[in-house]
Amino acid sequence: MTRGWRAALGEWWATPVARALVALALMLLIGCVFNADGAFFKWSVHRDMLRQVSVYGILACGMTVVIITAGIDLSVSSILALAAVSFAWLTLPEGWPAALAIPAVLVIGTALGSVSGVLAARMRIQPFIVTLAMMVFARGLAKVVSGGMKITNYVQEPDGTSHLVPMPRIFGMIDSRVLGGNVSIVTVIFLLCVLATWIILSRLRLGRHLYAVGGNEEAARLSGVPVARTLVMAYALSGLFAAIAGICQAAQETQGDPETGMGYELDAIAMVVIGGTTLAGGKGSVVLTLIGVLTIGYLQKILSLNAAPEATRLMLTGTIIVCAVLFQRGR
Amino acid sequence: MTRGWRAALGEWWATPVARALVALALMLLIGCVFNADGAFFKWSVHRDMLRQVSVYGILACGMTVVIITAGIDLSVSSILALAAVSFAWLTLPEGWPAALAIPAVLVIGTALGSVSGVLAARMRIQPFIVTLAMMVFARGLAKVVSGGMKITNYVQEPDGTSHLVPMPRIFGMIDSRVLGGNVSIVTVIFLLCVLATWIILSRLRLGRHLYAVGGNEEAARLSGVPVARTLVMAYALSGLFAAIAGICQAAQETQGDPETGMGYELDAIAMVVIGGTTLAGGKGSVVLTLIGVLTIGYLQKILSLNAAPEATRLMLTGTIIVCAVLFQRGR
Amino acid sequence: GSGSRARHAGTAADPYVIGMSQCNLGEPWRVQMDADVRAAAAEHPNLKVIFKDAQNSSLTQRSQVEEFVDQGVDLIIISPKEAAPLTKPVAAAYQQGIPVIVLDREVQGDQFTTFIGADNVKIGREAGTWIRETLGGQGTIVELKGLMTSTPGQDRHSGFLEGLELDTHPGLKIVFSGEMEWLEPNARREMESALATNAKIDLVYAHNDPGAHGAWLAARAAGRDKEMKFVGIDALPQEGQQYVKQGILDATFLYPTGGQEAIDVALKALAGGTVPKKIVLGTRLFTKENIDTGGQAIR
Amino acid sequence: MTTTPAELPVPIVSARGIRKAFGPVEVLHGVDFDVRPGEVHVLAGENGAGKSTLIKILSGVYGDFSGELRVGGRPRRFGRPADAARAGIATIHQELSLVPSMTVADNLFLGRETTGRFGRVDFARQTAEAARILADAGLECSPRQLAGDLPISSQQMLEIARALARDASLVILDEPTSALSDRETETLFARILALRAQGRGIVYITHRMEEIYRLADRITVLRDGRLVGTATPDRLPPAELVRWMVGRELGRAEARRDVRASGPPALEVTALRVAHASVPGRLVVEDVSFAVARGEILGLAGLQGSGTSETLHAIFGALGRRASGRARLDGERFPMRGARDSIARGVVLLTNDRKALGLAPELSVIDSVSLASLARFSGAGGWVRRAEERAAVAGLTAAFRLNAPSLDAPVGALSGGNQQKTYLARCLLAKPRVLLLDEPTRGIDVGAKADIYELMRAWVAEGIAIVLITSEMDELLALSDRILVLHRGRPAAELARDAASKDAVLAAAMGHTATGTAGGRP
Ligand SMILES: Nc1ncnc2c1ncn2[C@@H]1O[C@H](COP(=O)(O)OP(=O)(O)OP(=O)(O)O)[C@@H](O)[C@H]1O
Ligand SMILES: Nc1ncnc2c1ncn2[C@@H]1O[C@H](COP(=O)(O)OP(=O)(O)OP(=O)(O)O)[C@@H](O)[C@H]1O
Ligand SMILES: [Mg+2]
Ligand SMILES: [Mg+2]
Repeated sequence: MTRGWRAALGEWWATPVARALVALALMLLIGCVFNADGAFFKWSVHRDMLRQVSVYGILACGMTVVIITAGIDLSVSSILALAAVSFAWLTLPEGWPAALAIPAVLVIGTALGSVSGVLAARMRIQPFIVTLAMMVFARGLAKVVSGGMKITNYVQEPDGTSHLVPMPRIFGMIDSRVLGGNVSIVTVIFLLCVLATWIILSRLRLGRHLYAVGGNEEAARLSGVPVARTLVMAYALSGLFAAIAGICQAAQETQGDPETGMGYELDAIAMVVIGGTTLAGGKGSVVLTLIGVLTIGYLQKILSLNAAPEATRLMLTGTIIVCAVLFQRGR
Repeated sequence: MTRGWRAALGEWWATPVARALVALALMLLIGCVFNADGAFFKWSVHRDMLRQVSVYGILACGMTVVIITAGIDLSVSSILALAAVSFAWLTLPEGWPAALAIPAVLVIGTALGSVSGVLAARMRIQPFIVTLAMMVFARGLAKVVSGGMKITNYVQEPDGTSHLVPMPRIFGMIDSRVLGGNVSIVTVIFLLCVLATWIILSRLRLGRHLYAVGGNEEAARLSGVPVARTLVMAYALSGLFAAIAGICQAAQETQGDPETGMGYELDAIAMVVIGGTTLAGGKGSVVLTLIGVLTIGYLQKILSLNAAPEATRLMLTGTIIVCAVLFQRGR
Repeated sequence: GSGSRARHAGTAADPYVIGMSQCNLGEPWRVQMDADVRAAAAEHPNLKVIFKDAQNSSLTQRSQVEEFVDQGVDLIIISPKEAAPLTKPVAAAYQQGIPVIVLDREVQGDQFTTFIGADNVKIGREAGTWIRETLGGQGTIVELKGLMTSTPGQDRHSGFLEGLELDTHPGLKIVFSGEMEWLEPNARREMESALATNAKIDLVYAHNDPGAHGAWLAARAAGRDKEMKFVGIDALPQEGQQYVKQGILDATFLYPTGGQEAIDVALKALAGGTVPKKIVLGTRLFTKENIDTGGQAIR
Repeated sequence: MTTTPAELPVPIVSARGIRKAFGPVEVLHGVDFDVRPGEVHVLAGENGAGKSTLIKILSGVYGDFSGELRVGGRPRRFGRPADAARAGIATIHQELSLVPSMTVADNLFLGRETTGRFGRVDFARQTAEAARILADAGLECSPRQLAGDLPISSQQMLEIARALARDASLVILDEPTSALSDRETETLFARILALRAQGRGIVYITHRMEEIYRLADRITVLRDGRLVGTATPDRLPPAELVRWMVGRELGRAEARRDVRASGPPALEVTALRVAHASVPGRLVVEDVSFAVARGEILGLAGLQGSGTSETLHAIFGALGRRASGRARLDGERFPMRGARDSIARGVVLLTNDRKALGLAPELSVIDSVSLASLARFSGAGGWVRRAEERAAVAGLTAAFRLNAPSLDAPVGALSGGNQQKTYLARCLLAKPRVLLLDEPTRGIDVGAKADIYELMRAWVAEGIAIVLITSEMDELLALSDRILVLHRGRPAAELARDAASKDAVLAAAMGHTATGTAGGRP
């Protein structure tokens, strides 16, 4: 009896999900110790943490898909900015209704992602380079769309006059809360993205193909997997998620800022990896990513609650990334 | 006669160096067309371009070594900042002579690189993650060393008083020129780094080991290659080069700025890859990197000379990276 | 607005807690702002300040404001990254009865206690005017711009153009204008291009002092630093003011941090007194002549 | 065979004048080849003759060739392997093409998943179906196991099972038995003959003579990318076949060696144990002890998974703490500490997986061959004496008759067999005292095999001791002075040369010995 129970625990303990969960639990424990005068025990702190990580988390969903194919997507932060700017531009000066603006922005993100995918899959350029180039390019495009300014509800007409337009309802809606004010809408959107990614990865044929391409591309090709199409889908999905993140970002910032999101790609990658999905491709899951997102989210929250100075924060973050990954793989 | 000549040309054309050189030549051609009222034909413009790319180029030398082992080093920009800050701190408020300060800084850079190497090689954490963590950590350390401020020759004493110390001669020396003012010292340092890297990669046993580890780590191990030691050497070299770059950066800025060099790691990687060394590891050369450095250097110079707006610069840079890589591999 | 409902006694034993959210500590000017707040608060044993840095992210800064509310601080000082995203959280804190002092950059509406800041357009205009007069309405100018997506970059540019009065002074020419994104190495690169494309440059106007310093380094390396004047903005004591002292810059304009003023207002607000809704800070001009006497105030 | 070519219907595939170039180098110079329903068509030729290239054209891996390819009488040109699969061509490639990080079931259905609406995978049905396929193939593994955790021979069987499970009119097998044991080979042959009886076409590539004559209905021989000819086996006796392949006469490839009076022991291994990589407490090698003398070849035999490969890796020191036991080399303690140390002391291992454990495809032939001997070609500072290195490598590769465009060409561009030769050359250049060879002639053609047997004889004559694993029984019997047979990781029998026969080895490997059950333990 006891032995079976112990053995089962031992086996469970060896799974990546178990290790990721324990890492998260340790982080929560740290939070309970350094609780900033009890602030850590208020639900609002956790709610806000969840809201804060949501945009990163949405990016991390797409990043998980790409990393499973043994790729990487550095362009998500720039596509996020382009989406934020486009969304703000369409809804504010152009006055499009949300029902039109949102699909348009999602198409833009998906299209740019697909371009990366085609370059990586058909032109055989390494994903790191393709998406590095796309990162630079999309940032430039965001600046072109916005005319180098932030797009707010203070609209300048071509004739030089300017006026305030009312903020469209969609901004407030995305940045509001449900369930008695206890859960932010962006968190709900993030969780829906996790669910969609989970279905794709573990229930659909596309998911099998993504893992196969990441595990052994040549073998996948020889087995009749449409490798190029699968890779294009991966980057298109990543672009789509980046566009969703961009809309959330714009709604929360109530503006479209072409400089927004700089460096988010590294956070998203760190979240995926801390969860336990390795960059080598072929394995991993979005459930791990969800745990990784929460772990980093709590780390940042705890450092922020305790007003850790920047230098300390940076050094601790670096150290904890390494410890988490080491821990993930067991001694 | 003619056939042999043609065949030889055809064969040469297929080599990576040839393709990299042609890409560079195309870039020069663009410069000749958009010459900014003849400015592109002045030697001083080329001399300044060489000075500007030198710091990036020094980083790219170390990056080449790491990439050949199928790794990547994101931490170079932060190690550069830490080196710049340490160098400024040792020479300015602490008043160490250059002959002591320079070795000390080089040791710091090499040590941090070695830590990355040990984590990647012995702890088997992926280089991307190790060096991402190191990037965050070293930036934090740079802020600790500098107390969050820039270190200049305006020195604040613990007692609150402050005074100007004379700028040590080493700063001016590194930021001066030789050969009748036609070549910057930093460019000479960069070229020496290229030479050293070339010797390591193509003449020393270590070089063979680096290629073997990058080509097939397991096979290298079974052939008696000290895999871990080789990897540690690679990252230590990258750290050393980053420290050299940091000293050059501090000398040119006449200060130690903990924020300096942000994002340089991506430039260095782009330079290596545009040269034709692939991220897959096992092949490539520092000669290719030299050509890649010049290609990107000229691109930036041409954009700057023509005062291209930021958005245009970004979009063109992204496009040209992709074109150059595509071109590298032939149609 | 709402009055103060302080959670602490405001004594040395149980001091008032002030939460200070700085949008970014990567810039020396903002480090100086924190330092000014810290120095001013150190004079008052009944004040304790918690400093947070939002790493250049509006959303991080927003959550810092929310955290301050959760932590039960008595007063919030915020130097926002930008107006729109922070308007709502600032208003939310203010409506809960916590006084909020907004530093440097504004938020929208009136749901805050006091705004303290300088006027970048005005400073740009002063710089433009000084340059026009110094050059005698005749000469070639290089402008090195900050990040042009940021309001300070835009304002220091538009104010500068106003001050130059190019319409009435056809002898003044901006011969090169490059974007250096506030960064010194970029400024040096842009200046090298300006030097290569222009045989004669009379003056360099950079949107911040490190930019002007980078330009000077480039000119010196080209052996042309004596040919032209260098003007910057910010005038931090250990940066721009030192450059002027060393003869690197010919002029720099103070962009005040408002740190001292913020603590003054905070004390009043915590004591339940009335405070002005808006305090606009003046600038100071530092040149070789007046640097040792603390510069010249400009109204 | 009772049918004659004239009675047969249209060929399943027919290729005419196929030319294929890699960059500027043409490797197929106009080859004709066809396969009829109900025949096993063996494709033979030396390493690098172009066999794999030809079948990659048939199976849609290479779309850029010239010449005409007809499938079922209609001209076709496949852009992707999936297209060829759809046209009824199933292929088992020379290099393994499984996804190691995916389960056995996922691998079996990769590229042809059973899906419901919206591309939803029907996992329950796949798992059930997979269990049936595995049972048919005689594979004892779970559909849920990761493919990468299987031993290499099971992986090969899995791949074969996958290809055969597809309802293909043409099945192409490129050296399928190079990693299989005899028993598995028999299973495979039975299935091939069944497929033939169903009227399907089979293309079979092998370097093993006895397989050719057991299976072939027709034989096509390629040499240097050109067609030498096609013939039925009765018209092409072995000697003639070899001449077609090699273009010259060969001595008896498997001539027996004279047993030498055994010298002093070079390597003695005592009580070697190896723990299982993932199952705690389980041993895959248990109490293996043996000695091999200078100038002696000790054969190490066993069924698939019996622990032979693990034994060699353990001695070499490549298994770390999983291995325990004692060893002596030339009378001195040999610590089994790791590859570097072992090589320095003169113990060199050649693994049976050249792709994963042997070669870095990007390295040049020179760099690859000298990799284990660099210490000898470099000074204290690590400066490599390149002229000396090149001369040594060139001498060795000439002795191996290596077919490579140049010594500076990347190893990955050589044919499979030539890659194997560079790998052997690396081991030999390291001047070993004891050579641990795991399937050294895997994928090597007859000519080269003869060369290698010749070389091995020369090496032992010089006093090198060899421990040899080979799944080719003839090779084992011909080369070994003694044979140690393992059964489930334990020594089952040690057969002296005169006592060794195919039956004796097999009986011991399966756990029966003349004297009772193997290993002496219950
Ligand atoms: N991807 C490639 N790039 C360049 N050359 C290649 C490539 N693949 C094969 N070759 C060359 O084509 C020729 C034929 O190779 P192939 O693999 O078809 O030989 P093979 O007959 O299958 O040999 P083996 O029996 O050793 O497997 C060889 O000379 C090889 O070097
Ligand atoms: N990486 C691994 N993970 C789990 N089990 C392994 C691994 N490698 C080998 N084994 C197990 O170890 C045992 C011995 O394997 P080994 O490779 O030595 O067998 P072998 O006799 O050489 O067979 P083969 O003919 O397949 O080479 C087998 O039961 C195998 O399943
Ligand atoms: Mg072959
Ligand atoms: Mg084996």
